[in-house]
Amino acid sequence: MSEPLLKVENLKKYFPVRRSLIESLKKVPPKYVKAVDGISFEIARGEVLALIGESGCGKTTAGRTVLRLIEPTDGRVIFDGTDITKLSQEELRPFRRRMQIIFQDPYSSLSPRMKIGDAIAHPLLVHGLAEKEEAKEMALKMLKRVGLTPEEEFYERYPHHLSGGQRQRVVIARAMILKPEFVVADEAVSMIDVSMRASILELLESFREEYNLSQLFITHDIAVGKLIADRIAVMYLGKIVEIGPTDEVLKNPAHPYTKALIDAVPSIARRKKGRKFRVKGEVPNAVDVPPGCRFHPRCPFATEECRTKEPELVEVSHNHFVACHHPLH
Amino acid sequence: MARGLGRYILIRALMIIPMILILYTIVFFFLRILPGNPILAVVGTKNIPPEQLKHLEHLAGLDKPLYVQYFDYLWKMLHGDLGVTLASPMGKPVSSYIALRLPATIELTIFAFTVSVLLGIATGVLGAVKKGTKTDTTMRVYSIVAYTLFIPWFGMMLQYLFGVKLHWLPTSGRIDPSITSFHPITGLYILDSIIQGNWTALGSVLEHLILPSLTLGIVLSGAYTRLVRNNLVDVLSQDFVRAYKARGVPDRKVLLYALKNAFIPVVTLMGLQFAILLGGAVLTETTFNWPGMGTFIMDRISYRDYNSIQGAVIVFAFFVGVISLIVDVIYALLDPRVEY
Amino acid sequence: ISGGGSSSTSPSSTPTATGSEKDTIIIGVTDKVTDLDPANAYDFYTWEVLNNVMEGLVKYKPGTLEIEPALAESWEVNNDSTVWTFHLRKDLKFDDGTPLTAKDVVRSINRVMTIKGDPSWLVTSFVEKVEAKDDYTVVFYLKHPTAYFLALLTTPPYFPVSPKYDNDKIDSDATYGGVGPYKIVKWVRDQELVLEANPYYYGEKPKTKKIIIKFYNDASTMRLALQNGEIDVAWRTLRPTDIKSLKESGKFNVIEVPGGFIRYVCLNTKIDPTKEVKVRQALAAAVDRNEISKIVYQGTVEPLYSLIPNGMWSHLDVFKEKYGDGNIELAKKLLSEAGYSESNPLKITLWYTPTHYGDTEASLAQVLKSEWEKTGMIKVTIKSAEWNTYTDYARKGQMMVYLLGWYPDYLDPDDYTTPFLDSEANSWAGTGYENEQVNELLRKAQTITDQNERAKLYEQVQQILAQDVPYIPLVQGKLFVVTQKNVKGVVIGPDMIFRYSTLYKE
Amino acid sequence: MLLEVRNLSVYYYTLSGVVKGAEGVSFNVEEGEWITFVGESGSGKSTVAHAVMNLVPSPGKVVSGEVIFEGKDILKLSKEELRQIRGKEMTMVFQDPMTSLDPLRTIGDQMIEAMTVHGVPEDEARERAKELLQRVNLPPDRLDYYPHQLSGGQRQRVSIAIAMAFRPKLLIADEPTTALDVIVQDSIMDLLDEMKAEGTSIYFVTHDISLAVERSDRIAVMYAGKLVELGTVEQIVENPLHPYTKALIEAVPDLWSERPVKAIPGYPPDLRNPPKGCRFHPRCPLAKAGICDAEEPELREVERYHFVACHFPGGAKDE
Amino acid sequence: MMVIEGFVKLLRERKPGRGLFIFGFSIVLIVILMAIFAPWIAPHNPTEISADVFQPPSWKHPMGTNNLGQDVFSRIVWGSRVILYVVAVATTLSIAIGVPLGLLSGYRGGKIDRVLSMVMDSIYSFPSLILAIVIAVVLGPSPINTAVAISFVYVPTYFRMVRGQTLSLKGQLFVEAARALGVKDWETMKKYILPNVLPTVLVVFTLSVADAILTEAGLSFLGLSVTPPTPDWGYDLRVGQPFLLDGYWWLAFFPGVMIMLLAMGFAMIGEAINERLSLGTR
Ligand SMILES: Nc1ncnc2c1ncn2[C@@H]1O[C@H](COP(=O)(O)OP(=O)(O)OP(=O)(O)O)[C@@H](O)[C@H]1O
Ligand SMILES: Nc1ncnc2c1ncn2[C@@H]1O[C@H](COP(=O)(O)OP(=O)(O)OP(=O)(O)O)[C@@H](O)[C@H]1O
Ligand SMILES: [Mg+2]
Ligand SMILES: [Mg+2]
Repeated sequence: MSEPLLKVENLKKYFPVRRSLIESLKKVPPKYVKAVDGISFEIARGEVLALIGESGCGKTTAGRTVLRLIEPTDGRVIFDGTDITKLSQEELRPFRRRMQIIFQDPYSSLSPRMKIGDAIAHPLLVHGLAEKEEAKEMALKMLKRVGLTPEEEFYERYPHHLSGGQRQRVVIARAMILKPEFVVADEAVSMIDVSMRASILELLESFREEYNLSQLFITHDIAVGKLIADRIAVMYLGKIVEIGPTDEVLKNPAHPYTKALIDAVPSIARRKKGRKFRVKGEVPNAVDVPPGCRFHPRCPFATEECRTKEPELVEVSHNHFVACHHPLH
Repeated sequence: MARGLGRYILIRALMIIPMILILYTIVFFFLRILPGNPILAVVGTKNIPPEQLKHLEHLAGLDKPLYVQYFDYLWKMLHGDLGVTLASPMGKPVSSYIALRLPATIELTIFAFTVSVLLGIATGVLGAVKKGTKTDTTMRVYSIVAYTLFIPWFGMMLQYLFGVKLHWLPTSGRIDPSITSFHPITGLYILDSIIQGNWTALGSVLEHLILPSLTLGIVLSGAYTRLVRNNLVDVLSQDFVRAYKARGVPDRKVLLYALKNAFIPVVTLMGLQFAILLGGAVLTETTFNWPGMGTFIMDRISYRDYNSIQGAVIVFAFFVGVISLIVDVIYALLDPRVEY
Repeated sequence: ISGGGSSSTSPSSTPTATGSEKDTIIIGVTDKVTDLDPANAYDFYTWEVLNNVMEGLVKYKPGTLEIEPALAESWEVNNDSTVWTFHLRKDLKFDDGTPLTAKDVVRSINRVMTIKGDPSWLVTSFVEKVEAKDDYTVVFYLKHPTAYFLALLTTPPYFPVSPKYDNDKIDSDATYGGVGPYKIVKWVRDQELVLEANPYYYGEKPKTKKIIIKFYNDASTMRLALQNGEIDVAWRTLRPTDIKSLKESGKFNVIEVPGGFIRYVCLNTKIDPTKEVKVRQALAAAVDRNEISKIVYQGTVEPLYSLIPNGMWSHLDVFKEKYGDGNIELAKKLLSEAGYSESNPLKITLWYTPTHYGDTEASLAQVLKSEWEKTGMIKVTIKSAEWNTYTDYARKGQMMVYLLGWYPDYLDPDDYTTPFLDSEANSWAGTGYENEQVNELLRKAQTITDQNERAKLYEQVQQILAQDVPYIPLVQGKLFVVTQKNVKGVVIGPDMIFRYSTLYKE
Repeated sequence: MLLEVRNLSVYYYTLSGVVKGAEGVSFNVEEGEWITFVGESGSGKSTVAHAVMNLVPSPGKVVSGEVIFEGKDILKLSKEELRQIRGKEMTMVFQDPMTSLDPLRTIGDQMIEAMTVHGVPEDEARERAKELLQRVNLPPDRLDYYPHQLSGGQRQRVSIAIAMAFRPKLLIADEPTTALDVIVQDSIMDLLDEMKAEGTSIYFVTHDISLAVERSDRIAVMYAGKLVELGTVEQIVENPLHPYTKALIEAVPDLWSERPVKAIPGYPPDLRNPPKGCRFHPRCPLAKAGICDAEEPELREVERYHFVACHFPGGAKDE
Repeated sequence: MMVIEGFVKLLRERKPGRGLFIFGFSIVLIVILMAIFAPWIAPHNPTEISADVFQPPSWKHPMGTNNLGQDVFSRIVWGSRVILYVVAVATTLSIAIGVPLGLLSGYRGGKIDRVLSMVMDSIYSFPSLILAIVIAVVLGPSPINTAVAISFVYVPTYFRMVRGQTLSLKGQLFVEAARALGVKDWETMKKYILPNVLPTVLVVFTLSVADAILTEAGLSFLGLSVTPPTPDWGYDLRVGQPFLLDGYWWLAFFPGVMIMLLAMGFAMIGEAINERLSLGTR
């Protein structure tokens, strides 16, 4: 890998927990939801990194912080050599064109009162890439490109006339019309019906080829990650616990959590289930993060060390890193 | 838990203060936009020597600059003093007047409130349970009609029917004046007559309350009808209702639980409705000659008795604040999801 | 408590049956008692209440304008009528049994002068000082000769009050009273006032032991209460139509009494276009008082053609003589002379105040507008303002044509002329009227005691008034008391004060 | 045979038209078996499940069919008879753990009530509620908690605990894990497995066919309100006869298989106005004009236990 | 445009709310037409005083005459102008102030939001009629002043609604998407948030118009709205009410009924739109 397109270094996002008036008067120290607690990764041009983890582990927050849709608490995001965490909103605007986001919920990511076509054309106008007529032309082309035909008809429709799958196509079209270099896809298919997921993934894949698009693909469904990603990063409670090439991570998970996650995924192929690797309990809340290795309360292999010392990411095989005192191999 | 609730109440109570300040400020400056003052309102067309007028204005403190008047009153207010009346008569503590009038309004509004809530719930539940039928339509029409009833008109119709035509009910006042054995203590006549064990008085008081509280109550019930119906329809379609049924819980109980859920947004409405109720009370009091705060404000406005009006507004604001505090607390108690 | 058919338990079906017992009479009023302290009370109804619980040194003989002894048995006056000496009765007691002496009279008058309340000018403008010669002799030294001092003495600021009143502070809710046929036993502001016969009263005992006054906010609720049998007497102030239809129903006694309350239009003599006397005269000519009385007041008032009310000595129908009534032709003529025409109409703004004079005020304004506009040469815009703003506008002379009314303070032609026409006394009215000749005539009339001579002077003043027209008199109020059929003994004098002691139930 | 559903049709009379939520659905559930219904969103899985409980939400109505549970037609029982059966003999767990518990009452109240309404004395019910909570791996002090104080997985456990109270003959679980994470999902599935082991028949609904495959005995595939294929897990997975079933299997990414994922073309039909003939024909690669768009295929048994509703079961490979 | 389209849809589609809508809309339309064509509809001069006082309804005077002999029907017809004028000005004012403030407050948040919200909440939670009375008394009786008094008490209604909606829309993904696309703040407010707030503004508008009608009537009933002889329903009701006791019911009856019908008309439209909107989301 040469110079990566995106480089995230020790990114943190803490949300203050709302305190009552009395508490703040009493100067009770503020508490934080450590949604993202120091993550680092790189994405090369044209590469897809899947960010995987259970609900609430901080995936979405990570994605939003990378794009500075929310301000990071700490850390750096270097996009194409520029540290965008230091830019003002005005300076950031040109970067907005180059980095895009696709949200999980196609129902709320389109304004109900805006025509599909206008929603797609608007970004062009915002960045001054086209005049009204031209923008409309381009939007129509894009509609056709994402398979919403007849495009003239779709241009005039409002989102509530469309099914979830169709809406997600519109959302993708809106992001792609700016020809971005990098996109965060936050659970882009999880709210879409099974029968239609594959086609949305195909569509994204086609853009990846066309634009040499890099993606941070956020998902809780490892199977989807496997399908689309070059590399996988597994998050647990705001931290990346394992990161590496997709096949390597899935075949040889080094972190007990990754292993448990993989084993819990139902599969047709693996129907004759062998012994599953299980962990106990549930994810603790992100306010009172357990000390040491944050997974230790649920880990069957936890030792004293795990309870006190936080593990660092270490390379267990080529490009495969894990943060565990007792990796599985 | 209890401590948490106490704290919650305290904080909510503190929030009443800015509200009072804001309303005081608005009213203070509005009142003084136009010429004329309480002294003139009293002496009116009388041929009073100018020196004496000046003297009277000085007595009332009206010769001081506006901002001084503003802060003087504010200062007093912070000490729980609502000032003295400026006219007709002059120099009586405003609070003594309000103490005389407020209980009447409280009694009226509490009854009207009860009427509106009971009627609203009954009609709303009926509409929701019979959703989509004629009954439902009837209840919805009821809700709109009730909502748009014009209080003076409706009140007059009731007076005409039950008073003039049928002679069933008295049309004005709070109690039959010939009952001389009754002596107000708290000003809440129902309470007073019960304390004194004066059942004749109690009967008369209740009789006098019927028409005004029905008028106001019916008008305000429309909003509840609508809200209860819509909420209950929503709640009845929720999974937990079906889950109850799937567990074999009898329908009556399920309806009760659903109603409790549907009631939560209704509770939040109550605080607001109470304010509207107080507004409606002005018209109701005028129509039924009810010696409450509404008629008091109208009286005092015609004298432009600044202090009395300010005092009344502050008391109203306080009253509304307390009601919404109570509502919030009820809400918090009803809904375990509220954190305090 | 409930006598037959008490309304508290079963409101009976006949409206004439009343809820109260025989020795109790309930009177409904829409007025308010503002201030029970005579040093500060300055409105008509409060004066009525005070007149029932207090008395002055002299009083009007019931139903007449004649003054008779009250607390004072007799009196003398010096030649230039500046020193008045009164001899008190010796059997006077306040309602708690404390005897009343000359000291109490002096204290009460001094109290009014110290407190400087609203009506205190009725004392301070006239009285230099007052002294008690002995326990039963009081002497007033006046600032200037005052012919009508006895009339002044009938007003509440001159009433001796109980020693319980604070000597230098207004005591607005004081119920101590003075020496009168009744005493106050219960007072709930704006709700009710209960009077009971004063056991220590020197005079005749009231016929009804207990009087309850019930206060209403508006006439229709009071009328309903009357029809519903909740009250025995509906007193001030029913609406004209209420009176008419209650009378027509035949179910009630409707007693009609002439009153000294007058209504008039004020014309600003300082601003255009009413500065022009022809304009004022034209307006006076076009007014049709009979129409006003009929449409606006349902015949419950009488037309008035002078500021001095009908029936008072010296009264002349000057406006009738000079302009007639609804004399459109004359008005047109005067307007043309003033340079107005149909194509160049006179534009005036007519002001009224919506509540102070009752609901009929708006109708009055509308009828006036339509009468003036009948000339075809006048365009009237109606405006209104709340009472206190209105009086401020008036005092500042900011209104052009506006409606006012006058309740007399004392019954003398002086009270109907000086405050209006004397340029040093009429600033409250805002007409800006000034006429030296009138000033002189009025001042002269104040000092001489001979009524015939005074009458001549007032007649002269009235002629000038009709010529200059700073005011257009409209109507004079009548008083109406409506009672249940079984209520008798309503007596109201020209002073318009209802004394409850003669009331009784059959 | 525990449950027999015959020719069940449920219509929703909505403002914009009649939605044929389920049409002519017939199947049985045997004692102690686990049957899973799969299908896309809107295919009528929940509709049928609700009808079995006789709990079709308004404006839905069962327009025809019978639901015979232990010899009694559930749809014809009186309210009281139905109430006796519900919760005791057959019970249901709903999809969204967030909304299927009354937010205003404690877990304990709701659990205990579920037992007392069937005649269990209050204190005994309390004891049993504690035991039940332990069985679903929740500490007994959770009895005093309100639903919002529990996580989604915990709430779903509570629902299951309530369902376990009487060892019902039939448990209908309508997508009980859809809102949950995989690890939690797994533990919930384990609980259902336990219930099955105790003799309860599990009627499971999911849109994720891979989840169906792992634990069920039989799978029923629904499409657009119709039951299109029904068979044992082996039959469905190894030899899917309906093109839709096949497509469905191929559309799901699988962690343990290298086969490519294939999208199903087109969109599911509008059930107010379903396509004529076979409802799948507009999306079907094998559809034959004149047959598939004209005639509605019947559900027939093509091999033992294996039913399919297709004109060309298994595909007309030869043509 | 969208509003008109919506109205046409409400009229055409057979869905719940249609009956309500048609009924309400007809009432409002009739009153509006009455106001526009008052000179042609009214048979008499509404301010003309005549000796024919208290005439019961007849062919000559369809609603009788009042205490001044004015034709009640003509006064009703002309009176529609005043009430519509007052309410129109009042609502326009309060929308013009409340909506932008609400947008700003909700979108920006922070200190402005806290201060504005506190002021607005205070006014909002106070009995509006009482506040309106105080203001109306101070400003003096004239339609425009009444409109100002009424608008003052309705600003918070719009403010709160718009603010609340803005807050919840702000949390919606499409607003975040707009940010991600680099759309400027004010444009986000204008193009993404405002259009989504408008339908609710419409509902609040129709409902608060109904309310404003009653408030106007209440104020003029208390004599605080117009000066005679201007025909005005609330004022005419006040004038006519005492005559009810004399059996002259038509003086108070017709103005009272008109006030309530007009309020009802708007309330029904509001209810219908509201129902349709909530159908859309369900
Ligand atoms: N704006 C916010 N304010 C406070 N806390 C937040 C905020 N956004 C997210 N959180 C908290 O941060 C944590 C991580 O949330 P995030 O949405 O990033 O998780 P996620 O992995 O995307 O979960 P999901 O799979 O449910 O989308 C959660 O505990 C969440 O409650
Ligand atoms: N209450 C209802 N009112 C109107 N139509 C309904 C209602 N419930 C379901 N439907 C319609 O009936 C059809 C079948 O719905 P059903 O809920 O049974 O599907 P499902 O397979 O359970 O889908 P999902 O996977 O989304 O839960 C769908 O077209 C749906 O739109
Ligand atoms: Mg997320
Ligand atoms: Mg479902």
